[in-house]
Amino acid sequence: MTEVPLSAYLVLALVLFCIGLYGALTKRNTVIVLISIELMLNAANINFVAFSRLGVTPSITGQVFSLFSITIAAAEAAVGLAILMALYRRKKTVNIDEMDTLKH
Amino acid sequence: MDLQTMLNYHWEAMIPEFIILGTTVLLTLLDLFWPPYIKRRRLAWIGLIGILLSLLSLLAVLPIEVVSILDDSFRLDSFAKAFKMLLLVGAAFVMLLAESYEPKEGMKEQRGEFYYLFLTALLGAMIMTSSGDLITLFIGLELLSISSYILAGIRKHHTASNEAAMKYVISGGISTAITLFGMSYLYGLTGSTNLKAMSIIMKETVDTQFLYLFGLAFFMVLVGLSFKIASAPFHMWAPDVYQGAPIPVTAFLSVVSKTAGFAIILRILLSLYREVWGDAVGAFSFFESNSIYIAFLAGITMIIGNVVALRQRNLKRLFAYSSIAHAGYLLVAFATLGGQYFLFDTFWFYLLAYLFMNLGAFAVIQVVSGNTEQEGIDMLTGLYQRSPWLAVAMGISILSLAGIPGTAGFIAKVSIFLGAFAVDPGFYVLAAIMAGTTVISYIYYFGILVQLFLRSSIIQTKPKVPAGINILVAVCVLMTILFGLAPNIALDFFHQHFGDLLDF
Amino acid sequence: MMENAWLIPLIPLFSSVILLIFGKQLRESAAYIGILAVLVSFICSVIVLVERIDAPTYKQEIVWLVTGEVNITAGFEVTALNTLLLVMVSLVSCLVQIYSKGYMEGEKRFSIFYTYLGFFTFAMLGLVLSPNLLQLYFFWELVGLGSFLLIGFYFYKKEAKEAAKKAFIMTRIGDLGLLIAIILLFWKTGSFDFQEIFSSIGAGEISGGMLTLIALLLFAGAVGKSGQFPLHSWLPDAMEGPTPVSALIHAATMVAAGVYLVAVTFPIFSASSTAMETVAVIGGFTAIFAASIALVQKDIKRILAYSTISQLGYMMLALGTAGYTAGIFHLLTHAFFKALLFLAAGSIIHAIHTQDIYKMGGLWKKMRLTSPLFLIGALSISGVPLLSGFFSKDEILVSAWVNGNFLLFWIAMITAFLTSFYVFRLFFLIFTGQPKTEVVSKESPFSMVLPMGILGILAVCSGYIQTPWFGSYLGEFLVKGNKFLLVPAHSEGPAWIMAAAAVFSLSGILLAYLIYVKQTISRNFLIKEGSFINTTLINKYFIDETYYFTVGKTVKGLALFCSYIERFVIGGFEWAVTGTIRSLGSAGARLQSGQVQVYGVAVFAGLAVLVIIYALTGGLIR
Amino acid sequence: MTFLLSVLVFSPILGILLLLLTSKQHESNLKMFGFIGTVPPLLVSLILYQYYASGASLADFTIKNNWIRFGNLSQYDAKLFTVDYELAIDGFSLVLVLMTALLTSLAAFASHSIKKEWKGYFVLLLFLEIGMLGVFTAQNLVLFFLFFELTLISAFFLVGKWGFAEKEKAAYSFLLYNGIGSAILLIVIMILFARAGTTNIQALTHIITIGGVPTIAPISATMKYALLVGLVAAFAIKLPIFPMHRWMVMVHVEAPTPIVMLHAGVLLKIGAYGMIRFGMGIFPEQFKSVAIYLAVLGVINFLYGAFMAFIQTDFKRVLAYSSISHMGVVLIGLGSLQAAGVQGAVFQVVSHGLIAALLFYLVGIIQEKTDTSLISDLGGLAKTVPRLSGWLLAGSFASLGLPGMSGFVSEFLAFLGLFKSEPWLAAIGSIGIVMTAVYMLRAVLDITFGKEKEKYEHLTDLNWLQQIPAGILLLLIVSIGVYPSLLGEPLQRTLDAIMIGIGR
Repeated sequence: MTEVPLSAYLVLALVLFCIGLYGALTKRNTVIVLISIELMLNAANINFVAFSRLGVTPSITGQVFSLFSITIAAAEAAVGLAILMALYRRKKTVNIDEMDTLKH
Repeated sequence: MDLQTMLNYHWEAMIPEFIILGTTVLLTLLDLFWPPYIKRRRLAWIGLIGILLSLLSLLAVLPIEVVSILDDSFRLDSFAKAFKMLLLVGAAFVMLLAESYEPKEGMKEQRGEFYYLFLTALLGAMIMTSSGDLITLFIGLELLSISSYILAGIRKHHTASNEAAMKYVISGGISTAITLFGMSYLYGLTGSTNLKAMSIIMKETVDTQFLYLFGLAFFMVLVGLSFKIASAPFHMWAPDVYQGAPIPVTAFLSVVSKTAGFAIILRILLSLYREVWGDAVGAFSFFESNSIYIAFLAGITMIIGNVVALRQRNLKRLFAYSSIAHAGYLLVAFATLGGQYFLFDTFWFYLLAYLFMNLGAFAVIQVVSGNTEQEGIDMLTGLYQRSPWLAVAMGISILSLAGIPGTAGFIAKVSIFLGAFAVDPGFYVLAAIMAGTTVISYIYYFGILVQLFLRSSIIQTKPKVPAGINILVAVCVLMTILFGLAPNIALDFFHQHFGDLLDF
Repeated sequence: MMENAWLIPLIPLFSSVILLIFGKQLRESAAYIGILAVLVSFICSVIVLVERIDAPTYKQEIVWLVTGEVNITAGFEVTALNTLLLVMVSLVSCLVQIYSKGYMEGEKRFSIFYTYLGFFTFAMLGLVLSPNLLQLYFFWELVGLGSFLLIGFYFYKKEAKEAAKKAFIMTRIGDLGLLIAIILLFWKTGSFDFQEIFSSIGAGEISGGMLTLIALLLFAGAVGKSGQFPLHSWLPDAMEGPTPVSALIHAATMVAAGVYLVAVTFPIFSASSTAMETVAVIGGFTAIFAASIALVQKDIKRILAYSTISQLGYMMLALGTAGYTAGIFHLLTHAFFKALLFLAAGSIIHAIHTQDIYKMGGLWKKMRLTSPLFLIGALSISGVPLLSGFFSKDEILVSAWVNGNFLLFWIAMITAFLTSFYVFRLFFLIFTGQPKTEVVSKESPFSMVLPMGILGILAVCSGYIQTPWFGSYLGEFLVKGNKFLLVPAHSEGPAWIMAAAAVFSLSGILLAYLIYVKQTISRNFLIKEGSFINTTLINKYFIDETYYFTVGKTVKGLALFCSYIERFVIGGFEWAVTGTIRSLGSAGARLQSGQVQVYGVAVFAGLAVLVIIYALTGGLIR
Repeated sequence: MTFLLSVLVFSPILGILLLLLTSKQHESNLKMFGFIGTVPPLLVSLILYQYYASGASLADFTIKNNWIRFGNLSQYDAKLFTVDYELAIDGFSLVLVLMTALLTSLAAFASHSIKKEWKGYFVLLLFLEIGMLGVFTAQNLVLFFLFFELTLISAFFLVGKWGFAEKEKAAYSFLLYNGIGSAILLIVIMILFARAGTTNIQALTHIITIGGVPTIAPISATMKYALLVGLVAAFAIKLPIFPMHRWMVMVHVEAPTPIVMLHAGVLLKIGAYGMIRFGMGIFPEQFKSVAIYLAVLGVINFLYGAFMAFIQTDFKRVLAYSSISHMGVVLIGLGSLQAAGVQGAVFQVVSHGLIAALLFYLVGIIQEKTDTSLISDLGGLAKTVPRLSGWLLAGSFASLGLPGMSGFVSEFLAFLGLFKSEPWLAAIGSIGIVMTAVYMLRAVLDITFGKEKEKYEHLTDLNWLQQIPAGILLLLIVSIGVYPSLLGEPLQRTLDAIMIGIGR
């Protein structure tokens, strides 16, 4: 079977990153925003894995890196959600555009 | 690798980190097992002791040569030592602040974690300063970030605090993603995450295609990390978070976290890009040909920071903008690379000065606002009558922030200017912007001074000053003046123990 | 004594300082100190004069200031001209101070008055002794200060205030010319010293045009001080000061300083025919111009003031027509008889407390001593033969004639006629006819009469130092040994001039007699009441008004213009800058909308911009 | 002997300590100590003058210690990027120091009119004195700048707290205008420092004029011009030169009169001092080519100030604009490039210092007695307060340049110079000489002469104590006016040096 070229992965990652960014910047629901951020991080992970297999000088480090970043992403998400919970208790909403008491 | 090699490593080089880690664990356990009637404040003292111990141990390890553990995933070089020192001192002060911090609803809710989260964040920061591997750097970064997310939202039942934390998480997440994405490209282009190895590969690259991609990666990483130092246009989270977070956290963000941010930027970008070709034939270095971008960022950062600060009535928000402005000044040093003579000492001294003057100011703010929620500038009105000592201390810190001669802030600015002009052609426009915005900054800094000294207040209640804060303020003011009048105490120390950071 | 001549000015200064400090305690007895001091310096000056008669010029200097390579010096010089004026000034000043003892009796600020007098005398004597132009200017201004202070002595009177201000400023306009002339001379000749300047002019180091310019600027100074047209209008107003002051400053000494200046820098003028012309013309014009105004005024002191202006015009005319001796001669005689007239007028005012001649009359019987003395003065000024005025005026007429300037000559003649007319108009209105005021006026005290007496004597016989019959001692004395002075000691003219002059003046007196005593001729014989000419004369040719509407308005306008620049241009600029910064700030604050996603957009935008620019430029821009 | 200058500059600290030890209620004590604090510098400066008069060389007093070292270039050159603590004094400085010490004492004496917070007031006053003395003795630009800013800050507070109605506004415009000035100055200093590696005046003069010394980065010819223009601009704001003069008018109107005495007397002179010392001293060649513009500006100042003063209704404003006008004379003198002109400028610096101090001292008393300085409200004062009016008259005559007073000498010399180099310009400018008389007499006569206002019948005249300051000042004014060599002697050497510098 023929190898999928590196460029394909990179494009995929880039697309994924952009989708994530788009979601993070447009969605009203904070949960979805957090998920979109996960998407962006995962896009990076795809890069790492792809590079570690098909990069200029393939090495295992990339996969290690991606493992770490997955964990970190999880932790970040957890913290994010926890904070969202606290906020939800006070404001009874998860709409991100209603969090604007601090401004100017 | 086998156990033997593991044991052969110079673990003593990591003692400061270990101490912090140990303290953290200890605090966690104490927090867990202490009966509720014991005040959790004491944890702060223990934490402080831990920090001081690790500071001592750092001084102890100062003389030893460069140590690299686990193939550079931890390295203790002069750079690391220098910045760790700043971080530890800053953290110690912040801990003092935290100890006497008393929000309206009291500290019942957030018990111990308030104190030891500072330590975890500190640990992350320290890792950021002393690692030669992207992975560990990234982990350190995230450790710092995540801890500070929680710290920002530590006041569960305070809307502003929650909101601040939420905003912090989201914008932090985005920038993390960008950073990571950039790193992934760096890895892809070099096939390694070890900075040394990467830089060797990069400096040998002559293929313009690759150079081009290096550039893209550079910007991604820069932008992602600029989030930490809150430089425009990646600063917008800062005012909100600073305003919403509890004062000690704000102080922490504006001093420790910012220092760490600069540390990691220098660490990654300098060690990778210093010798990369800036054009097809290698006539210019990468920084020579791209400093214009950093200069641009620095320029708008200074302008936005100072100009928008004019509009602020909330002190914490005001200081957010002022710290943005200061990030801008430091970026000038980064853009000019300190005119090749004054790079690291400029950064180091500036951050040192900034640490003292900023923390001094925050301490006073915290004391004066007490457990009332008011944070407006007017709360300082006529402080001179109520408590001359605090007023003078605040005044000196402000003057230093404004960069008036005789204070550390001035010397710091001078060395930035030196960097900007020592090269040919000098960065005249950038320097002009810096000078101009400094003058603009006089307006709001002296606005505070006017409140402190020139106006007289209605309320005559003397703010009660805890011993810890008194010490803190005293030290800060003393240092601000001392380093203003005899900066070589600090500079010589730097040059003796860290040299020109050639082992960087 | 000559080597100690510098003491002469300092003694009055010393007295005035004493009076300034201890005046309060001394009160009326302050007069004695003042008088004593000036008496001493009078005696000294007489001694100096006597010594000088058969001794060369004496000069002594010290370094005043070193600028660059040049040493600016200060010192004193005893020349023929100096000594004469020393004597004249100190004498008149002494007499006036004696006079004032009586005149100022009961004045609260008596000692201050003597302080000022002392200071003025010091300044005037210093002026006279100056060996170089800078020092001359130095005292020139101090004299102005003295005059300012004394005019404004009754400071609570609005008129006095205005008059003082006007006097100082108008003279300062002239002084500016003098200052510039001095500076130009310095750069051309490298010195302020008279001798050196003259010698380098003699060597023809200065181009003709420049020389003329300098001479004219010098003359501007003289015009200001001597109240020549067009800077004359301060002098009549200066009459707001106490009458003794008018006698001392505005008749005898300070106003003569202008003439003195021209005389002392005569070599400069004589080197430029244009300058000489100008001096002569201005002098002649002023003479007739002022005389014509004097015809219709009704304030006794103002009439005398205009007559002073006119007489000074005479002197200028003399100098302008190379009548060096004539000018100085008239300066001396005029000092005596005009001082006399003023003092007499003063004693009249002292007696009946009014200055309006139409409110006077019939005083001849009441004031037995003042009246004849006034008459002497009047005769002398109108040039009745054998009195001092006659000789000096004749000298001037001759020099004008010899100079071949016939127009000016006839102007002078007519002026002589007008002079005698207005003086005797004054005389008759005051002393003859019926008393119009019911004030029982008595003769003035001895302290006032004595000085008048002395002056009277001088007014009669001071003329004989320079006469066509007994020889021209004055001229000889002045010209002898002065190598820069290329003028004859005495200019010979046709004898008929003397006769004609006498006729003119006598006919003037006769006309006045007919109009104001006999009243055979109506007062409207010459000029009808309310006719154009009459109003013009009464309003002094509307000179002040003209100045107000031209110079005054211009200055005001310029000032307003400046203030508009200040408020709108500069202020506007400030406003713009601060406004821009402020609006930038608010814009930035508005961007900070509190929407975290906006922040995200900002981050992304920032990244995008950087990357795109980088991409487009290929990362290879510098 | 070298310690003497340090003693001179820092001796006010004694007074500061004394004040800090007294409680802030003891009005009389504080006032006394405040005055006493200004005595030591006066004594020291008199001692210095004594040494000078007895023929000792002022160079013996030069003091020079290592202070700051930037960067770590000791391996190249130990003196590189060092700033020494170096004070020295020459005739010019000596005169200004004497004037400063004297005026400060008089100002402290005149400060009995201060109503509140005497402690802070006098402390700041003494700090101001340290600053002023330092400015005139500093031998390198950084040190100069330090003292310069010290004056700025203390003056800001003195104006802002103890001034009249619009004090804060005045303080702000003072701060911002001077802030811009000092920003420009700082940039110039920094460029010189960064390029030449030193800020010592002699060293810089050597580098700029003779050259041949290797510099860190080249200093091109155009840059020299730019630097000079920057210097001139910076000091022009201080002087002030039209159109940057508005702040100065505000300060003169709003500041407490003792401070205005110092401000008009000394602080404005710093501008002139800087222009002469640094402008002409370091950049003689370049200065020659911009001189003509300075002369034009000077004439504009001279006339503009005069015309503005002519239509002011407030006597303080009249004096403020007359200061502007008289500062024009300084420029006229400098612009002439003639020995006489420069000498005139220097004379004017001293002379106007004394005259302005005298006049503002008297205005202060008038305002104290009548609560107004509006010309229209005053009038006929000579009747009730003859002594006061007498001094005022004397002062105004001094200011309109009456011979026998110092003002005449300086104006004469300045114009003497300008008539040599630019006759037409001088001719235009000389109109101002008449205008000076016009506006001065208008203002002063309207105040003193004329009908007295009945509301002032009860005014009390000056007592002998109040006359002392006026007496001292007038004595100096007159003695300089009568025998200018008093001043000419000490200044001669400095002037010669300058003239040699500009090759005349």
